[in-house]
Amino acid sequence: MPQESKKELRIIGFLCNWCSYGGADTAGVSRFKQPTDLRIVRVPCSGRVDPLFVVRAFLSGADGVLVSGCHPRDCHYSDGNYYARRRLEMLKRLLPFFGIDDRRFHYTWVSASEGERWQRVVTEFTKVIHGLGPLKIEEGEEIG
Amino acid sequence: MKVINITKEFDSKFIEQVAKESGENPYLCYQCGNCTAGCPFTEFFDYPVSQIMRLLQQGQKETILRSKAIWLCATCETCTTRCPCQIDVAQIMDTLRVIARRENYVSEKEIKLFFDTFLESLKKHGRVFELGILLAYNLKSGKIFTDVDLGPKVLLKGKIHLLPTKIKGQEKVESIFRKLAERVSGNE
Amino acid sequence: MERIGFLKKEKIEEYLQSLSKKGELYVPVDVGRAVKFEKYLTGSSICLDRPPTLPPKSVIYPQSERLFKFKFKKDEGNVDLIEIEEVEDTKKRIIFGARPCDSAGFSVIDNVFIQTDTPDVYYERRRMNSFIAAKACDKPSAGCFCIAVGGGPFDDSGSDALITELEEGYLIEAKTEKGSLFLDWELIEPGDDHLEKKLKKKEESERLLSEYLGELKKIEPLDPKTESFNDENFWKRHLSKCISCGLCTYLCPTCYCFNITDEKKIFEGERIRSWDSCMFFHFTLEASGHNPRPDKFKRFRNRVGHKFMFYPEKYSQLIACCGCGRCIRFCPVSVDIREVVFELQKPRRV
Amino acid sequence: MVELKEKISEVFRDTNLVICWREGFDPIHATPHFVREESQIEDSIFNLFCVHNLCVYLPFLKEKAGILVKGCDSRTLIQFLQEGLIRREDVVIIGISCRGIIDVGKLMREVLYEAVTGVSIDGDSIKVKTVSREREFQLTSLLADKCKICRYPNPLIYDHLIGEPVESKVSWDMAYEDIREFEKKPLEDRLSFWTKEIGKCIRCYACRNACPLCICRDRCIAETRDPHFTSQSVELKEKFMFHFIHAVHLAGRCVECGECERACPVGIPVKMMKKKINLEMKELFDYETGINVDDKPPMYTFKAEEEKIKEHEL
Amino acid sequence: MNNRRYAYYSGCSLESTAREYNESLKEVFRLLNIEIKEPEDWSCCGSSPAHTVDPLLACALGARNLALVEKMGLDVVIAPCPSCFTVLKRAHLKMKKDPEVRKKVNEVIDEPYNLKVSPKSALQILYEDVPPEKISEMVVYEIPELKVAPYYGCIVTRPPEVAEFDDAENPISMDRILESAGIEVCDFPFKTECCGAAFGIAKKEIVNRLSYKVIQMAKDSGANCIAVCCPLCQQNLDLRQGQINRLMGTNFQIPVLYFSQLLGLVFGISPKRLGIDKLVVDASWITRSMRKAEKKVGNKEKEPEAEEE
Amino acid sequence: MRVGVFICHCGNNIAGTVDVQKVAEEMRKIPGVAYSTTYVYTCSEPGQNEIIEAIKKYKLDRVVVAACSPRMHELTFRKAVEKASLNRYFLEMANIREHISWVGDDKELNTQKAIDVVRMAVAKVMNNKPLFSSSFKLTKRVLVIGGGVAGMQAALDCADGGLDVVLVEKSPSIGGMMARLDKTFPTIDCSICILGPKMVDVAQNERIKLYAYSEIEDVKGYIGNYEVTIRKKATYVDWNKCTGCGLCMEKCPSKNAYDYFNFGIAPTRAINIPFPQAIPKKAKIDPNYCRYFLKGKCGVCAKICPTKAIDYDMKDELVKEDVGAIIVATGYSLMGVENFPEYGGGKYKDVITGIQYERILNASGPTGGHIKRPSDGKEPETVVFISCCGSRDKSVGIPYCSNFCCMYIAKQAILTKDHLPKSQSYVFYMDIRAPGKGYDEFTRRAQEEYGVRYIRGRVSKIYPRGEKLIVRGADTLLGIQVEVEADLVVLANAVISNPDAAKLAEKLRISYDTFGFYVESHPKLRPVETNTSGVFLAGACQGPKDIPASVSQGSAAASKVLALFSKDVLESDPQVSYVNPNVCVGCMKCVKTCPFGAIKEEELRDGRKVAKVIETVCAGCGICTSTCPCGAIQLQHFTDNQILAEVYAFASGK
Repeated sequence: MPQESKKELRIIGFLCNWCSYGGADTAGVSRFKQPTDLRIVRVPCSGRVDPLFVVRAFLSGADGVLVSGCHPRDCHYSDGNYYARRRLEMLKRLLPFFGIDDRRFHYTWVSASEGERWQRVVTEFTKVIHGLGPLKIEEGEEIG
Repeated sequence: MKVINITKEFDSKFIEQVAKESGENPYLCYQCGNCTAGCPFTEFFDYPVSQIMRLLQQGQKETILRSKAIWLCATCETCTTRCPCQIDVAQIMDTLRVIARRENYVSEKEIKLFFDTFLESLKKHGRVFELGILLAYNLKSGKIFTDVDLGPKVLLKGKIHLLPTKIKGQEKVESIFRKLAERVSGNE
Repeated sequence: MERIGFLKKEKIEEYLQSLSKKGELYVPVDVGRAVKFEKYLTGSSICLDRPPTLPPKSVIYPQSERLFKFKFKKDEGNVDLIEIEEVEDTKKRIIFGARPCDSAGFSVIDNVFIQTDTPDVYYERRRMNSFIAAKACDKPSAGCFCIAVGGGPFDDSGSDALITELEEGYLIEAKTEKGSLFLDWELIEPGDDHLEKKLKKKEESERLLSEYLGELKKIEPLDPKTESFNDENFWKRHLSKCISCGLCTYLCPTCYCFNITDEKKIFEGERIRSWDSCMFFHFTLEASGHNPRPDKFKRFRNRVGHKFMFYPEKYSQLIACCGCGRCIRFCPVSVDIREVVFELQKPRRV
Repeated sequence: MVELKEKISEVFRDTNLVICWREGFDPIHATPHFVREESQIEDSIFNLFCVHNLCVYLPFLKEKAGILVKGCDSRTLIQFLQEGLIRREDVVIIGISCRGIIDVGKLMREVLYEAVTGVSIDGDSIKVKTVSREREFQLTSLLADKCKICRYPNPLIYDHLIGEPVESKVSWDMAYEDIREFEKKPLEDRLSFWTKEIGKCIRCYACRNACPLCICRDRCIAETRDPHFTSQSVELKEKFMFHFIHAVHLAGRCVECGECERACPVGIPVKMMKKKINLEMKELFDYETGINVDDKPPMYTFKAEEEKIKEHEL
Repeated sequence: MNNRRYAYYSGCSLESTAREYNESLKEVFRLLNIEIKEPEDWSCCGSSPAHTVDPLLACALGARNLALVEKMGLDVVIAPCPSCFTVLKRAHLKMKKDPEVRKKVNEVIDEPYNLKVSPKSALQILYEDVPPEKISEMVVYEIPELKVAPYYGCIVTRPPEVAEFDDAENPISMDRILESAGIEVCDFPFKTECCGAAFGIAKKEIVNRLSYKVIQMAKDSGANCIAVCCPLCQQNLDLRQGQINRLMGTNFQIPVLYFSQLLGLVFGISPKRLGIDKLVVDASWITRSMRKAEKKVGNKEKEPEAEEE
Repeated sequence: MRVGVFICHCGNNIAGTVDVQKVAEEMRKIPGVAYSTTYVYTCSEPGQNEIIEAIKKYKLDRVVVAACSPRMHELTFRKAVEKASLNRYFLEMANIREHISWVGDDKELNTQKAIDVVRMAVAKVMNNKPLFSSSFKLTKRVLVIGGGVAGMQAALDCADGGLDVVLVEKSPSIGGMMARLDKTFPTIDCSICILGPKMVDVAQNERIKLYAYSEIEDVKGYIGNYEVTIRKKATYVDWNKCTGCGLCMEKCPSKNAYDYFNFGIAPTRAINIPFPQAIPKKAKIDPNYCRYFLKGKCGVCAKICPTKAIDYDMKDELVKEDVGAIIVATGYSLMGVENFPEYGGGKYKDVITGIQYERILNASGPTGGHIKRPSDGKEPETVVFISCCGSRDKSVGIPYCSNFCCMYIAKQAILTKDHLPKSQSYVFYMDIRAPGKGYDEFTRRAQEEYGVRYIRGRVSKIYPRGEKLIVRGADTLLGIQVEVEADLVVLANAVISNPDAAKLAEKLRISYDTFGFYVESHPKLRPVETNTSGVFLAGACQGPKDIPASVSQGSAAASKVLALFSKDVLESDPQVSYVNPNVCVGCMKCVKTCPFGAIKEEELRDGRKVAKVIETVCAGCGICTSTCPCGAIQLQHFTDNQILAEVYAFASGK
């Protein structure tokens, strides 16, 4: 995974405990090399990911946000990812309306056994974010 | 029987090429033999279809492209329909034929000749002139008497035109041939 | 010490440019669907023909300001330390084009933040370094009632200078020592000749306003014994429609309530002071979860009480309202504070 | 007007509370009117200045009430019923077929905020008398933007109906043309547009409190520290956060009554964000808010197979 | 779906060796009120030779004709010849699936094709768009002696991803159509076995051996006639039946008719117009054994009764 | 707050590519971090002791362990901090091995990443609250769904362990698939001879309450406290009166009813007892064939029944049972023969499935154990077996192996030879899968001793020629097409899940895979548990399985239940949602979205309606928390502020 420069961008990932966090573990156990930009937050279920976490991450300085859960039908809690899918899809379509490139936000499904897929997701997503560069939401003239 | 060094004589590029051009993944084949079992042409083949697939997995380009089987396939789709791995086997055979033609491996000259004659006619008239094809084929193949027994039957029944129909759009058809030829020479 | 000058209309641009060199100059600018005080930039089009949507309060008393920054450190012995970095704002600010009511609003806040034993340094520093030139009002706007609370369209309290827009230019009168900042320019001509026109204008303006107000002409501080004030039904009757947003307080030139929060990050943080509104539930929410003013009626009563009863009680009968009318003009459901106070003052129905 | 008052009286006898309008502090401002006594009925009005969506008062109102709704407002009631925020038996609905209302903000700007002392409407024109002069406008030029693209001029749910049905020729596409136009702008322009607009926000929360669907009201997470989604600082990012909270919480719920935008003192086009989401809700789930009581708000349900949500490739 | 208009791509064979297919089909369509219109200036689809040379060529030859249909403003094109049908359908699907192919093909053909046409076989139209009752209503003759082996050939229903019609292994559309027309159909296991296709000229022996199997199976299944829907099948089974007899030492005399010819006969169209006389294996006994059909009154109400023990 | 941070080297696993000293140093700078150190193997006993000692020595009140995945050792360290008298939820782990040291080569970048990730864990732990589990009572009864061999085994083991068992069987008799088999491989034991006694045990066991011909209607509740509604389907025969004499079946005039037990290989009567050894041995009317139901008259059975047990007006009945655990043993189905048109499935009577052949071989089957082909009753001379019919066939959507076909084909081929010594069997196969004990020897015996001819290749088509069926296939080892003239063809058709598997799974709230098989908690380590606590799996409902595997699982599931019930109270996981009633606005959106029905509406004293979580039902997914607009309902240990703390900590690293 050659990285063009050591300059990292800020990428945060919300991973469900049962599938994707496990998938990332599997990737680790299998030593599937990945770029280092991503920082992972463990949540019980992708359904726990409030779209506002994603927004907050962007507004706090993230250049990319990744959410990953169990594949549809495989949710540990049976329905969590179904809700996540709707809400995150809504957000993905809303972000560009505000001028935030929707490629900066990616949500996907990775199962606990899909170490290779996790590697691919991280590598590709990091590549996308590096392609887009840092996210700038700049203050206008401040009063007072 | 010849011993094949499956390490050295493994043409992985060929496999990739076939996979790319056919859009099919040859590695999906697990050699159940259903294609061979159903193929109406197996008895005429030098290698049954399943073995062509196996040869392909083993990267045996020469053997495949020299085989008669790839020319004798009539694209009847039995193999494709029955493949449990959902491989479009007929498509792979087609691709192999295209590659063989491109790389000048032709083990069944008559079949190639017939195809060429057919397309020549199509290019010339825009539609196919069957009598012309038959005559031209017979001339070129040297088998002057192919199907002469049938000729009178057809002619008497008035089922075949004595003269070609040429359509207005013939040049347009010809231009398709030309543009595609240019693509190839233009190394597209 | 009163000085009078005159500025020709065509010179205004040049004038503002020179003024902006003396300090941070704030002028009312039309930002599309609202008029707002913004930092003057060359080419900014100043908007004096209608009252600003937002008062210039935020120039001196910002909506949120950093009081200080703090940094977490550790000493040798791994003991947590906090390092504080004070903020000292000594910038000179000039406000041009406030309305008389806006300037009067500062006087209300001054009482609380400056005229006290423990002045608020942040406000005081800013206020002392600010220069305010108010533009007198020709005509009343929707909801205006300054004269009812002791102000007027040409009132100069709280302003350093008063500007009257005349046909050919602006008459500028310095009202304080600081006011001379607005006159000490070559562009300014002597203005005494225009005084008469100004007085006529003033008369006309006051007439229009009092006509507009009709019987609402005078509002007195509320008597602490006002009966309706403690009558829940009174508030229900008049305020059922209130939606309890903070628009009235945030647009008010005299509201000064604030909240202080520490925004902490891992290694550093800041203490910020930001406007708060008595209309908000969280304003009085106690840590226990109890809230003495849980509903909008109690909150609105507090707002009226504060402006017309508690504040006058404390500050020699001065009403904490400058009558700018913004809370009426922009209230999404047209709550009319004048009407409420007026009703309170009426003898109680039996 | 007679019909209006008759209907209100009729409903009042049943409910003891009718929420309607009366004239406000000047002729161009109507104000919500809670009729709790027979005598108050006389003050009730309906005119071009009855802009408010009175439904905002309904959820958590602890008493049975009659309410007046225009076509657009009526969608709010359907949305409430969908979400179980009111009970149908607790409201008596007087629906009003509406030809549009006036954008009072626009009118005030036209007359430079001068105090208005009288208005008279004659056909398509309106005469506005201010303290210093009189001006005449074409009604259409003062019509609220939302009325120009109104698809539901007639109430969708009611117990009593006032007025003749009004026909709307507005199609879905016409109603959302503004959003599609805006989306044609490059990404950077969109960001700078919102930077400027949201930059104006003073976080007075008038948009939120005027919104009938913002049911958290006092408990809004834009003000809390637990959860601490946003601070009270006026930094742009915090303002953005508030508007995201507002928009995201209304996803699939906003009925586009436009109260948020009308309430905003600094003129932020708050409704645009919600319209954008509604557009997506239609596209993704073929769902339109406040139309059918039996629908489910799409963010609170799901399908195992979503026809329209495709997996995203990287 | 009645009286709707379809584009009709007859293809080269139907202009010559299979003209009786063309003529009989048009007659049947006319009687069933199916309006068809031929695209002007259509060209050959390239058949199998094209795709063995260059897949793009095959696609382009098909797409050119689809573009012509598109220009006519029609959304369905009937391709009676299975070979033409397959080429057109494959061209359509390929271009739909792969934008790259679409771009390349549209570059070489004169008018771009925008994916608005669905190619269908004649069988599909008669099976899906014509209610069976309507076929039954048209019947005026019955042929009691006739027992038909319905022979579909290899590609009209295969592979299923391309044909998107009927069952790939055991198709029933032709069976049902013929049955609705009162024609007895036998249980024929070789419905989709290959007859040798286009190798007729180049590899005569192969074709003769494969076709022999098909005819033999028809005979074994009790059929005295074979119904086909493909010019190549017809040619291989009919024209070459003599060759087969010589090669295999058999004595087949089984007429091979297009299913449309059979429909035409029971619909009362003159055998001449249906080109029965153009068949190589004599089929005159069929016309001879035709007799006026008894109109079954109210046969719609008569549901086959549940089997009683 | 005094946080202790412990960075693990994991030998060289972490320390090799992460500068652990630097990470520890950086953590030391964080306010609130009172202690930060590294250790070679933190999970080892001395490593854990190190933590315990440090907690005491430095008066730590929160602990962060930066090591491997919390999925690996969270519990280990929770227990360790608990030993030092800290609440176990005051521990957070930062995963710097699987997510960092093992996936990145650049030490500098890895170290930076580790610093960020540990800082995020520190931020979170500072927001952690102590959580305590509460305990609840349980009903020590178990429900077993499915009376096949796995279910029976589970039921009997539970009963032996002293539990009361409710056994629900869908069909009129228990016994399942095994009851239909003739012999079992590789021992050629008589299937019903070994199963029969077990069935009788079930019937006679006083602790087992059997509901035959019944289905699960609804499941409510949670581990320890399930309330199950069972639908007893109408049999139209009063089973209290029916003695199973079989007179009705003899006299029933409707003789063409579909025989479910025999997979339709021969017809049965509209009123029937499925097979002689049925338990319960009671008659049942199939209203789809009964003349009384179809035509309104007949009544022969009612007239003839000596105990007057026939009741044409019988209706389905719903009964409720309280149980504390559920064992699902619903077994499997088989792909129908009509799915193989190229083999003439459904068209040619002599093309049958393996289970149908089993019934033909079986002495209690319709042919009395004589091999007669269905079309004309003749004894076949040539029998062809085709393996993998549908299995391992992606084109029909079944990529998996059906597990036991290879074996039963060999068995049936051997039995065929036993029955008809003159016969010849052929087996078309792709691979022979015989990994069990004595299995491979068995398939070899079929070939070596019984002369079964195995052909490596698939069959492409079957068509009739005269009375014979021509089976055309390939011998891929020779690379040729082959044909067999067969009298009978037996298809080893694919094992599929039950058609109603998904419906039941949804009632039980357990997961199922794309093929409808139930998903276990962990394929290796928790093979009979599901993700819903208190629900266990046994047998082929989890995937194709042979008898020994099903029986083992039945016993395994029973032992899980017995272990569960060995406690008198259960502890609930405190990582559940909690509603702050002061904040809740009562919109009840959480109630609507909770997948577990764990939230209900509650009225407070002041009349306000708010949501309330039923702790024992809540599974801790947090959907409610992300649904709640005002943040009133918070999933403990994953509250908004805990997650936001991580986001803010992430943001503060530059």
